[in-house]
Amino acid sequence: MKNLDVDLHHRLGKMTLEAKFACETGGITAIFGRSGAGKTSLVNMLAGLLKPDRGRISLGGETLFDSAAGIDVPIERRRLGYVFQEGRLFPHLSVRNNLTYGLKRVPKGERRIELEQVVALLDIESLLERRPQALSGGEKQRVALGRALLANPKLLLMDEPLAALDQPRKDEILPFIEQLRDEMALPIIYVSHSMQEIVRLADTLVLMSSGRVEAVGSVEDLTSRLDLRPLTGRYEAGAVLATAIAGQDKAFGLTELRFAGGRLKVPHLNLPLGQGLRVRIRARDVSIALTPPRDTSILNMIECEVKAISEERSPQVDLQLDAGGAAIWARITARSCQALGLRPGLKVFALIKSVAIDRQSLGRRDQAARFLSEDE
Amino acid sequence: MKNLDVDLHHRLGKMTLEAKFACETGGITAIFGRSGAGKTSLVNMLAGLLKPDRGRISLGGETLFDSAAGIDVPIERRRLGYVFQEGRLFPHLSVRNNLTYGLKRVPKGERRIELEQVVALLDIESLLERRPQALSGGEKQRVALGRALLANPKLLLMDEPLAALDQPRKDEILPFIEQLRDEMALPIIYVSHSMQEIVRLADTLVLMSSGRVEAVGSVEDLTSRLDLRPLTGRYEAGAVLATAIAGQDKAFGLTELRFAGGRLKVPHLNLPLGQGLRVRIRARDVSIALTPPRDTSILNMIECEVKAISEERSPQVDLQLDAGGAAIWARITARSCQALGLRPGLKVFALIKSVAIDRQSLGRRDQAARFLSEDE
Amino acid sequence: MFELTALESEAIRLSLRVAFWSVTASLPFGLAAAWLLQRYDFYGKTLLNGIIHLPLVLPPVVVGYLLLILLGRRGPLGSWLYETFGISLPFTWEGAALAAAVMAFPLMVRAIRLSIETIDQNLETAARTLGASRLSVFLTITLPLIAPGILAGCVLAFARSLGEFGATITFVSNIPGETRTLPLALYSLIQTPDGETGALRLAVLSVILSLAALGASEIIERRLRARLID
Amino acid sequence: MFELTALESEAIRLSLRVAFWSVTASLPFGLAAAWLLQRYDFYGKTLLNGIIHLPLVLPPVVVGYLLLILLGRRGPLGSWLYETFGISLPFTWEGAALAAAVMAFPLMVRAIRLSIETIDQNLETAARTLGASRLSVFLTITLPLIAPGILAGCVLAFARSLGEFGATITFVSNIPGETRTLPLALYSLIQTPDGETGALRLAVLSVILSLAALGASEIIERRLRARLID
Amino acid sequence: ADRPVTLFAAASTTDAVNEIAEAFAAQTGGSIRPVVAASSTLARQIAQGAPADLFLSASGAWVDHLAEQRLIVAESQTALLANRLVLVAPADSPLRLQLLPGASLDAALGDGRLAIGDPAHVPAGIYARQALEALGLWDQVADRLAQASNVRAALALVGRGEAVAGIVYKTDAAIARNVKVLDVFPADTTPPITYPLAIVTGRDSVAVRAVYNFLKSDEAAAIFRKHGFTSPVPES
Ligand SMILES: Nc1ncnc2c1ncn2[C@@H]1O[C@H](COP(=O)(O)OP(=O)(O)OP(=O)(O)O)[C@@H](O)[C@H]1O
Ligand SMILES: Nc1ncnc2c1ncn2[C@@H]1O[C@H](COP(=O)(O)OP(=O)(O)OP(=O)(O)O)[C@@H](O)[C@H]1O
Ligand code: MOO
Ligand SMILES: [Mg+2]
Ligand SMILES: [Mg+2]
Repeated sequence: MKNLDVDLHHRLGKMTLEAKFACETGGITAIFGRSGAGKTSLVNMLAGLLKPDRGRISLGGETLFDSAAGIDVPIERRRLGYVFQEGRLFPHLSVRNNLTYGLKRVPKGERRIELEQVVALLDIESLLERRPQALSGGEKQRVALGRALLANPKLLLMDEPLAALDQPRKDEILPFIEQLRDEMALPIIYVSHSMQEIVRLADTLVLMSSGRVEAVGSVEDLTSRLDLRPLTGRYEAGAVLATAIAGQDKAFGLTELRFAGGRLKVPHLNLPLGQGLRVRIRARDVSIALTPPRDTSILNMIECEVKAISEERSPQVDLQLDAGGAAIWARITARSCQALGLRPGLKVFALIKSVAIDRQSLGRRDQAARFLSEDE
Repeated sequence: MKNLDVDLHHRLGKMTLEAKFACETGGITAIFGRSGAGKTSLVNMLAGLLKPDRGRISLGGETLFDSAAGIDVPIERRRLGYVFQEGRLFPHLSVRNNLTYGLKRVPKGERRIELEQVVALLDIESLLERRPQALSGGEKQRVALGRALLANPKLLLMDEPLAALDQPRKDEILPFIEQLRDEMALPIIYVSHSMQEIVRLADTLVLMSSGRVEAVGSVEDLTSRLDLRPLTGRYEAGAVLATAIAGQDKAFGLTELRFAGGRLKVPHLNLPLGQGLRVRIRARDVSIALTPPRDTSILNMIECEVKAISEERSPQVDLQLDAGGAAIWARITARSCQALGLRPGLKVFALIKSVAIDRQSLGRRDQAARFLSEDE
Repeated sequence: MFELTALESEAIRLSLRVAFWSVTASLPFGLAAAWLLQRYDFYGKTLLNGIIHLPLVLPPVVVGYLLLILLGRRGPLGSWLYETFGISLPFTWEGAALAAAVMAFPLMVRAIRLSIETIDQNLETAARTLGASRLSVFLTITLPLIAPGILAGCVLAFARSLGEFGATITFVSNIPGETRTLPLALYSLIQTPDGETGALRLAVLSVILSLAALGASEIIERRLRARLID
Repeated sequence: MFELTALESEAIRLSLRVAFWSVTASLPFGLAAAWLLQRYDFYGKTLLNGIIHLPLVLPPVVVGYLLLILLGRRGPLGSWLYETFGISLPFTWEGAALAAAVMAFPLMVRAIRLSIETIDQNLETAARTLGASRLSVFLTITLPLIAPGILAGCVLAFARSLGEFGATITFVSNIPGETRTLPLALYSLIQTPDGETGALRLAVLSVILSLAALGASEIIERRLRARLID
Repeated sequence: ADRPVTLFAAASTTDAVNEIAEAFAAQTGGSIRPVVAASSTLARQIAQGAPADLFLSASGAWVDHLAEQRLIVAESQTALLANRLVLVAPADSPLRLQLLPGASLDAALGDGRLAIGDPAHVPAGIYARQALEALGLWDQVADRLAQASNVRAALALVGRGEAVAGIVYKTDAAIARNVKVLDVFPADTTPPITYPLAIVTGRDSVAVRAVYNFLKSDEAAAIFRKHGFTSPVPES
């Protein structure tokens, strides 16, 4: 658990990047923001690639940069792995030598990640003897990822590492990143455009907008905040619930989760009882019923109270529901809202399909082994 | 409506790329496949950047390449715009000059796309005087897109053009691409990892896997085919319905669509009555009920017959439903499947939230103006 | 500062003129040769390369002698030039420029070749997808990208031309006001027992000239690079 | 093929030895100078640049004379070298190599500079994030990437060294078996009225040597490039 | 035998000196190592401590320069060879001219040039200027000169027909097949053209003396004569 403390000012053309925040980088810290918000620039400053006009950066008590004190730890001594947005593979080295470039510089005793492991995971065995020029876009990005990992860094910076990868490949690599975080206790700073990825991976979220850090906090908190909606994105709207494993239904491959507002059935999770788990439920996956419907395939019906109804003039309205203290969001049509006569204070049932809570929506808080049985 | 006829053989390292297919490129033709499948290589051959070992390419009756006849039309005379996977902006030119590079080479009379238009759409006004090096990853990609468009090509090749963009930006650019297709009748070949994007945009789908073209057909057909699931992806599973605008509910901002199996209510679409529209309904968004539930926010209940139930040993099962001849897929838990006693032949109701059918799920078949009113 | 004698200022003017035309006239050929050698494989490429590099390996005096044999009034090329165009190169400053150009040519070609080699051909194909012909790509993409290399080649050639001695004196002789460039004047002085002081002055002048040329090129290069990198 | 006379084969051996050592010994300095000039801004940079380019703008004879004055037994540096290490450079083949190195130095530096300029510094920072020190980045990333430029610089310097005449004859004289390289032998022959045939033979030999050197460099370069590009 | 004796010799004596070296070796078993370059270059090198034992210069000025600095053994300095200046033209030239005061050399040149060694430093050029001045022809041709870096280069210019005429040593003209001698400059138009020979200071030894004496021998004189040199008129 490293404390990251940042207070930076830097001019970039007409824009000024101002980042002042502190957070724990125990797990994965996501940096989210629109294109041009300054994410890459911020990460570059952390890595030492871009020298801020003024400010301070400290990580785990060690000062990496301090313009006032004249401190600027050289890039290579920061030991921060970096997966670049554009790959940056060494053109004159084979894939194998690209991969081992950093590894060779790590003393044998300190190596926690080895070549075979990474090669197997990223499925790049067949590429090892090639030159980077003979790789496809996605292959390059996988090699870049492997290269940074093999440098066994103290902290890993990843700038949209999965953007060039296809969904099945992402699905393979995401658990590995989680594994890094959990088994290797490798803190990661993860830049992404995808709220899905962030919810799945991140514990802490840094929201950026036009060069400023607008908010820093847990993923649950920030994604549930209405005022941050313009930044977190409407389409992605949803709430994150803190839950714990409450039971397993081996026969049907279901797992039961307990949370403040009741119980949720989700596809099987290979986790011990009591294990904490973060679940994101997107507003668009939640329907409302006044009475619990019967004979349907919908397994999860949570009794809630309507807390607020968004006022937006739009065919769709967002409801904020309270389920025993936990916040749930539901997005329904304005027509249904009127038809059902919804109003704050009304008791309703939130209908959530089990299958809507899939691997993409699950994140974790604590350390443990891989938790999802492979479902094909 | 141009006919693309391809029959190519080319060695790429240990892999052989074999592509034999013909399709109409009237609208958007998507090339989908995993990383390293050969998508970029295929597009490079179309554009003339990579010379195939042997084979033929013809577009709209014109032979672009024919190894037997010794034909190889030079790149610049193919007039195919190309948005590269890696941008490839000219480092020595300002953004403005990058943008107008192709435009200047188009005779005034043939210009259908102008600078102001593209600048406004891509929101790059403030970048015009910069050098590409001073752009963020997403900004670069937007400029690359604009540059290719401004060359007013006869056909546009796009290699994962949106991968580096954030969701709001994607949401802005997708309608523009549709507009190109519709208003300018610009055929587009679109390489993408994202089935969401493809469903939204594409009419024709070319599925590639390890260097081979495995299937070519309409997006509806290919995404509904069970045998192609390993290629199209399980998570993305769903069916595409051919529908037409049947009515407007101005008060609630809803539009009613007619299809073979009944009617669907979706968020407002600014389209004339009778207009054809493709709607993708993801299996994970469909629930099943034996009797139509009351007092719920779910507006769409379609009566169907269960046609088939997937046999996969998994907590989730996929149902193939028949709604008056149209195929709908539903993904529910195995437990619900048993609890409801589902079996082929049974009449059930498919429950589909209106909000689940959002802009991401809508594609179009015919030409018309922008059809989605901006919802915020 | 010291004042220039008539001889000195004449030699400087002449040297600058010779070096300027040497570079200017050989640049198109240098560019073409570099392009040919870098981008194409053809029969006799090594030979062409060898011929271009000859002036580097042969003593300048020999090159001057070969020029004289080839381009003198009775030489095969020289007599043709004289009869057809009335051009006679020996004993003229144009001949001096030619000698300087020949000597500097391999340097120019090498520098340009090196920069052609390092440009990203993907950018060129990208330009072609935007409708630019090969020529147009060359002019709008390749040329600006190799500009620093061309500049380096020109500076090298300019400096080499400023210093050219052996081939010049052999081909065009040492004619005051016509072909007596700085190095020739300098050489004369150094060959006389008490010429050291005069020679030193000329050497300093040469150094100043070349420093100025280098300085100018650095400034241009910085601008070019600024355009390219920032 | 024609048979070589003793004089010819001696001159060839000597020329090759001189050119080889000229390049080998100056390479580290050339690399350092190119690096310094390309990557750093410092006070007196233009001056250093000017000094490096001096041998290009001064007539070779003048450079040779300056070397003689500086490094001769009575010269300030020469006497120190002799007294401290017992090294005497004038009139030895080592001196010839030095003269050739000095004359070829600006060519080598320019070529290397040009290639340092074109490498993508992002790759270097990427290497540093992987834990490589500046030195290690230089050795593992920069050096291999500029290898073609270094090679070009070496070839240029080698060829220039093979052809060096003016500075050599002035600094180390024309001593048979010790400093009479190919160009000097060629000069001697040209000075004798009937030497043309012999001179021609030597000229052809020079050309063959340089073609061989160029050919070899092309092959190496192609390999290097193959490693870099495919 | 012993270490070879190094003879620094003016480039214009290359052939003769080589032949003498062979003759010396054949006769005495000793060896001469001839080092040829421009006299000026050799002189400067001797001044910087070059390993020269003997210096055969084409120019008295440089030897005097060395003598002033006591770099040669004064007693050993002697005029070894003599030469004459001649006016030459290409072998096929129709030109005829007699070198008399008031001759119209400029008319003979037409629009062509007169090749001479650079009168600033090439000994032959210096003599040529003195001779032309003595004949009152210098002003006619001062702007019509092609000044070469050494006398051989001037000869080549004439031989190749680049220059209409040239002034070179008689020795050069004698061996060049593509030029013809138009006239010999009268002896009194130049100071005596001699090639001084001297022993370098500190190099005097038995072996060096042997070579020194051999160069002055009749046998050497015969060889020199074969190459067109004459013996200097004994100083009176
Ligand atoms: N050298 C520069 N000069 C001027 N502006 C710059 C420079 N470098 C970056 N910028 C600007 O700073 C802003 C932040 O850039 P940055 O690369 O950090 O964005 P980002 O958040 O990583 O975006 P993306 O998601 O598109 O990669 C952008 O608007 C960019 O145009
Ligand atoms: N020059 C080459 N030599 C050998 N193999 C190559 C070469 N170029 C490409 N390949 C291989 O060909 C395959 C197809 O590459 P291509 O770039 O077309 O893939 P892609 O489908 O575009 O992948 P991505 O989605 O990752 O961009 C890849 O496996 C790649 O490794
Ligand atoms: O023989 Mo000389 O010294 O070249 O005139
Ligand atoms: Mg970025
Ligand atoms: Mg690709």
